[in-house]
Amino acid sequence: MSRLPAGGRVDRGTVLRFSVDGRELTGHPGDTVASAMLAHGIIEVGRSIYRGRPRGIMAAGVEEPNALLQVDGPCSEGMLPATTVELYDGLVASTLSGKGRLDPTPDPAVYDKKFVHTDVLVVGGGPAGVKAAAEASAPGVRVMLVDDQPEPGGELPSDVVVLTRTTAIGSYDDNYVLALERRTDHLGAAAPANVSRQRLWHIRAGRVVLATGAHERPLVFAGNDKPGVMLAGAVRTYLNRYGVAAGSQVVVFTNNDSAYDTVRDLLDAGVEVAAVVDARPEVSVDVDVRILTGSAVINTEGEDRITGVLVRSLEGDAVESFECDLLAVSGGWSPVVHLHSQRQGKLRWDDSIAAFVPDGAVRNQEIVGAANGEGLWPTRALWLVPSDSYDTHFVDLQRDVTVADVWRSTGAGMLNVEHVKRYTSLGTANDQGKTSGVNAIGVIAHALGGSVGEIGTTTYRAPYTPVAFAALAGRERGDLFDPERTTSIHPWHVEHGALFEDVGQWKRPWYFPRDGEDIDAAVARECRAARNGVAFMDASTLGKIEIWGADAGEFLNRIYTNAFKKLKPGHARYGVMCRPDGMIFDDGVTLRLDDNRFFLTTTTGGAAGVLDWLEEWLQTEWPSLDVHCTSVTEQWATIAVVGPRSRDVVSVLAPDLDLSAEAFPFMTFRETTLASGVPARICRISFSGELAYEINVSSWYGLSVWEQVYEAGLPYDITPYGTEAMHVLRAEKGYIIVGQDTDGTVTPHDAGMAWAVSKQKDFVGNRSFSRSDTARADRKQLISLLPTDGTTKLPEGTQIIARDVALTPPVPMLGHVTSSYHSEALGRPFALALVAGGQSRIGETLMAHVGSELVPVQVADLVLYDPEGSRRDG
Amino acid sequence: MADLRRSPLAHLTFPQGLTELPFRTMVNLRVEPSSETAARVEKALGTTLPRQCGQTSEAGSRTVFWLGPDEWLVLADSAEVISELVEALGGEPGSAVDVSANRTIVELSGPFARDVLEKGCPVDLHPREFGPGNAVQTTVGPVPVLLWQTDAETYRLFPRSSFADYLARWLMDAMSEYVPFAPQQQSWRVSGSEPDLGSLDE
Amino acid sequence: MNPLPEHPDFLWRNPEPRSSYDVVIIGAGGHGLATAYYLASKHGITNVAVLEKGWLAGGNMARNTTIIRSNYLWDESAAIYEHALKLWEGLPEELGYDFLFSQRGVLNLAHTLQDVREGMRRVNANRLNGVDAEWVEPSGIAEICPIVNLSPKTRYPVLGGTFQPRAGIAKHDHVAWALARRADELGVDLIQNCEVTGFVKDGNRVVGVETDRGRILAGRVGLAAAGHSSVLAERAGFRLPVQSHPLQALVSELNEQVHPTVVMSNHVHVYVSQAHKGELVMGAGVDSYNGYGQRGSFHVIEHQMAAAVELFPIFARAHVLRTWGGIVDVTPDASPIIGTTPVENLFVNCGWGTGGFKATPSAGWAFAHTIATGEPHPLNAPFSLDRFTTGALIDEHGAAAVAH
Amino acid sequence: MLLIGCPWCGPRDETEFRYGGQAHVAYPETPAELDDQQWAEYVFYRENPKGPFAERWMHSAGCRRWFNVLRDTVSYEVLAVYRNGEEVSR
Repeated sequence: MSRLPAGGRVDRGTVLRFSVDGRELTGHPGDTVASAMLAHGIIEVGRSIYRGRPRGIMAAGVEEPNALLQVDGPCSEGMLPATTVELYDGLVASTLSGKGRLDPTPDPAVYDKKFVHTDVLVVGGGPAGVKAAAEASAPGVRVMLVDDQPEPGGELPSDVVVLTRTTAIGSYDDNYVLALERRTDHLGAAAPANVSRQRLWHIRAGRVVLATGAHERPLVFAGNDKPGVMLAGAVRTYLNRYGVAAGSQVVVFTNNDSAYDTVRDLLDAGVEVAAVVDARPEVSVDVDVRILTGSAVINTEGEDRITGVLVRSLEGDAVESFECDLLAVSGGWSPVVHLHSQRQGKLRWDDSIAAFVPDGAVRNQEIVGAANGEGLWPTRALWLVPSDSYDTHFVDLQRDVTVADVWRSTGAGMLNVEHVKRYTSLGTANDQGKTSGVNAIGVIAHALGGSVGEIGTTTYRAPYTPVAFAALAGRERGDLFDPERTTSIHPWHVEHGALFEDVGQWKRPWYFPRDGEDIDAAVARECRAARNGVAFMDASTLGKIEIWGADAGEFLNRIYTNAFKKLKPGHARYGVMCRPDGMIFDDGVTLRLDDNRFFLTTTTGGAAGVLDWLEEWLQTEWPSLDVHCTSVTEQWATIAVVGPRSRDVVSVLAPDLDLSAEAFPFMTFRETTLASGVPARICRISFSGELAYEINVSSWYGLSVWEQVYEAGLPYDITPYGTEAMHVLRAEKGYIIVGQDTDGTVTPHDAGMAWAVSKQKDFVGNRSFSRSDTARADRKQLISLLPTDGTTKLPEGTQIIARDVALTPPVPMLGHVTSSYHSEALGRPFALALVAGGQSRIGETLMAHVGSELVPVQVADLVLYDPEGSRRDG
Repeated sequence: MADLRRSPLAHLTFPQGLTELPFRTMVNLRVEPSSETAARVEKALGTTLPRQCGQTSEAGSRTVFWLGPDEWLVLADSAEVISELVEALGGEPGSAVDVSANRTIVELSGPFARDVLEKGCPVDLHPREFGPGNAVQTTVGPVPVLLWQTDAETYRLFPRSSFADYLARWLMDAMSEYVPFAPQQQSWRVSGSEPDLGSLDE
Repeated sequence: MNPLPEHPDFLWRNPEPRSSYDVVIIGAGGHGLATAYYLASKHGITNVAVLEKGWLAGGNMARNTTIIRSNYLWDESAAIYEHALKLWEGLPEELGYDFLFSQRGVLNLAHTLQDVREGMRRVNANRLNGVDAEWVEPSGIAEICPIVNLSPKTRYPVLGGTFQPRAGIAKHDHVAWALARRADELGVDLIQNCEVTGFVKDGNRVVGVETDRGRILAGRVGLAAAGHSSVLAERAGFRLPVQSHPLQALVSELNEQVHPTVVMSNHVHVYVSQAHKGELVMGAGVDSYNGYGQRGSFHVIEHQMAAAVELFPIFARAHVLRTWGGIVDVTPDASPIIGTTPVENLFVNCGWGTGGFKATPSAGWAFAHTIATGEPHPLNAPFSLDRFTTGALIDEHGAAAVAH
Repeated sequence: MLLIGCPWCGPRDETEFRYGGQAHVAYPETPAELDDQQWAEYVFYRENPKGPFAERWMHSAGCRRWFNVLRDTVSYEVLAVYRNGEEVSR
């Protein structure tokens, strides 16, 4: 058991140093950790997860159940089969017992993705795959081949795109195949920076050819889990690919002819083969080794590695023992049908090769070679070797599941393989039952008396092999996790120390603290500026839609609860829109630019949804309306200039405009050119109740005009303000924030906006208002609350209850606080709340449940500040 | 007045192969393609309105992109085109809306350009399917864009201005295996600052 | 050693269906089994068959992410889910089966000021409804779950969260088997591989079902078929306002324990716990389209993984081992329908969307009451089909925009 | 990842589209004349078949047009795609 003097596809001229479990070892390029360990005669790996039994390397590929590694590195990675980890210089690993360790060190690696299209995708670079790719190759035809090995198993035409070290992990609808490429894992410290460690390929293929081969199954007998029991095909792979003899004295146990190829290759390599134990009564092969037909290995000897096997005729009693340090087993082969099954491809049981094989391919796919059962060997099914005890007949080595465990489940009443899987956890380990699945079905069939085909398999689930979370996250990590949308004025906000609030994907200034200020102090100052002097805010994030067409007014009439058809050009109107269920969906101010043009604004978070909503109605319900919508959200920068001195500021900026209340009244707008030469649309709109102007300019000029406003406002100590102050100012006026003061259960009437609901026309949602529950008078309605102590600021989300209600759960709740602030203007805290029957409770005292305290609150009219609206004209 | 403008990516330092083409005129045009109005529009533009997804047409410095069956984006060097289009519509059904500042243009150029885009664009960019003169609306990473190929190794991406910073950073990150770039010194991103949450804890 | 308790040696008989029963339940998922168990144990109705077209508890019961919590916003929801949680707390003993009910708490993260408002609102409502709930600052989150990324530099920093200490997880399959075993012991026939193909009706009254194993008469019939509810309702001659969507979930390989609780984030769109054996169990939102295929689209998984790595950097090199999909029946208000139907003696329990597992005991409890008495219990009365006509919805969308 | 043939832009990945549920549910011409049950049918009740289903999709990342898809809800196979106002042809 060692590296053979010659042979294999490893680069013997280069020595790589590595360590496993602290043992310093060497290997060569082309080795896996497993092959290099075997070259040192090391077969034993971590003990089994639950029973602590010694276990050894069993396979040579992804199906390995035992040899799992934790590999050190900049970020350690666990649960990697040693049979798939390519050796690199300096590799440090430890073996695991079926359970990995997550490394808290941030993963520094890059992961990326690639989206490609191909006419033909061949999965698998063995002989069948290479042949299929070569046959598909033709001028103008795009052919791709993916294979999980470092090199494909044959020559391919140069126009075939070949991805090596790439495993097709999932197959999805319409020939969408996901494949993971390991780009630098095999390079160790030599991996170049900036190149992704792993890449997830998204491949859309016209035709998929599955050439995924077959996995060999072990045999199930007492002590079949000890180190030294290895799949016969793996023994052969180690010989031929790696030039490694996995043992020095070998017994082969098989039920099919494939193992004799291993026997021949072992003999050719000069390795002693003590005997072949063949479960079949008759065998016709020509090898110079003693063959015990109709026989089985009934047990293994040795502790940490097998030292011999006991063999008995399946018919008789005579037991013979053989010394060996390696038992090569072959229980038949299972086509790798995972990708076929993931697409709901059917399987059928083929008794002659004792395997589930594809029953026809799915649409636009074909299955070739061993994956289709082709070239697999006639096999005498031997699901278990009879014994007195089945406690060490292992079916699933990684989960320590034995025949005894399986039969306990069937004895409990379980007839379905899915139940058995769940009762025993069979097939759910890191290898996903690649070597154990079919054997388990055989064992179940043995117990229940049915046929393997009738019992059927469990469902094959993606991924075919495990994939790191980060590889699926790809580039969308850290800074690129999700887009941050910013306005043209954003650089100024950053420079001036704004703290930001996430609103949808937008970053909006929340408040602009000055040195030493906390949020309360900053917001109070910002509010005072707006109420007493002048303040300005960046309102560019509002959604904006231009609506053109002769029927635009009619369209808005149908969408908004209030009327727009007769709005005069040059004027603006606030509107509310509802879903068909009558609940508020969005709101905003709409300008009429001319007879056939409107300019609609939406909430910041609602912009995309509203545009989709409008288009949906136009395209699917009212295609005959002459209306066209165009999103212009980022076209315009919007700067709200607010406060009694706002007119002074705007007059400097827009000297051509007559800003008097008479010439430029509330809810109108004017087009003008600013003193700076920038064309602007200035609106008399107020979300604060103060005299206010909203200056709209091309966002190219947004930052510049913002700075112009700032300059012009300096004499008045103009103050930038953020969303928090905006919220205070609007709440003092009883203006709602959709999504904060509403939650999808609030009608315009509930929100105190019955005035905005037209009775003259129909609109989306109107019919819902007359449903019995929606028409109730005691629905939750938006009102103001004034804590009677004049000092308590109610936390938002506080629940409101009636006076004299016992606090024994469940406590009847009347509603909750949606918004709550300290008002500089009122000199006291106040809140908005949705309260049952609120509009008829004005003046009543209720209780707010704050922590474990009850705070008396008086119900008040929604509009607390300047209810007459005298301030908006300045 | 030009010095008063600021483009969405003015704060970035671009690596070789990436640049911003700011301040182009863009008009979002809606008109029924079979109408007389459409014929007037085509006459005004001096070129046809392309009728199929992926197509563009050109007249001088103007390029017309197909956006939808009755929707186009007109790209021009100067703003006259806006009034020309409005005039051509003549008040008939349709619209011609100035969206020049709504998007910006990011140009990605180099032998790696297609490779970089394929890291996040689900559309088939193989030369057999997509080449110079083609343009489609799609996504690159999580960002919606109009994607226009101008020559064998050059693509222009039109993101919404608010997404431009993210898209540019995404592209720089995706380019980094081909073109190393320095960390952005002028970053105005502020995700590092810690908000004062004092008021929430009541 | 295997950390999981041993299963019983015997679980259930596999009887042939009889020609008639007092009650036939359609669907041997968690809800169907719980209904049968409570019919037998609380109402003394034992001449019951539970018909299952596939294998027992093989639908969503076998596919969910096992989260149990009762911190729902609206009074009606809080009542029925809290009733469930109280039943959960007694069930392991009552059923004599350790199904690994672990009250490790559920943390719902808030990432925006609006999340904070909604979280506070829910905590306050929960407390007054007798549901344990607390608001947790980031420092408290660090104590409850040290692996959450609390850096203010993340795209959507964690601003706090709500925590329900009594919430947790249970081993889904074992719950079903525990209920099935007791129902079987009490005389209920659990009949697998028996698909209901139609309803036997006398006028507008249901008197039995047609199955692929023959006609089975029944005094009363309860529909508990989750994703297939609309298909069966249509066969019975009435409509349900539900849509069936794929909901995907996944597990990692086994890893040593790092995650002591359950974390959910509606905003970043992921929820995750670490099961007893060590695998991470995760889910996200439903796929957008209708689907009965028990599978969804891969980009949903990719987004979920991006969210997981963003919230839990330690998961970067955990591995997705297995993904799968279920079929969730979603109503317009994201609340269930439990009650009578337009067809006499036919009762429906459906529309649980993504909340079905956690409600298993109370859904069965209330549905058993409804079937036994012919009238809804006050717990499920608000969840009537009628609410879609009156408008009295129980809109949990705001509180649970993401599946869980 | 479905592949959806936008009738204007051709086959594109599902991620470019928005789902719109059942197709051909017309807004009632005179909502006021419907009783509560009929109105509820329009607002809340949709078909939910297991098998072929006529549904609406919108090419949100592309041409932004709504169109109709006949899709099997079990196999997920797209059986037909047709524009608004067109008949399904399989």
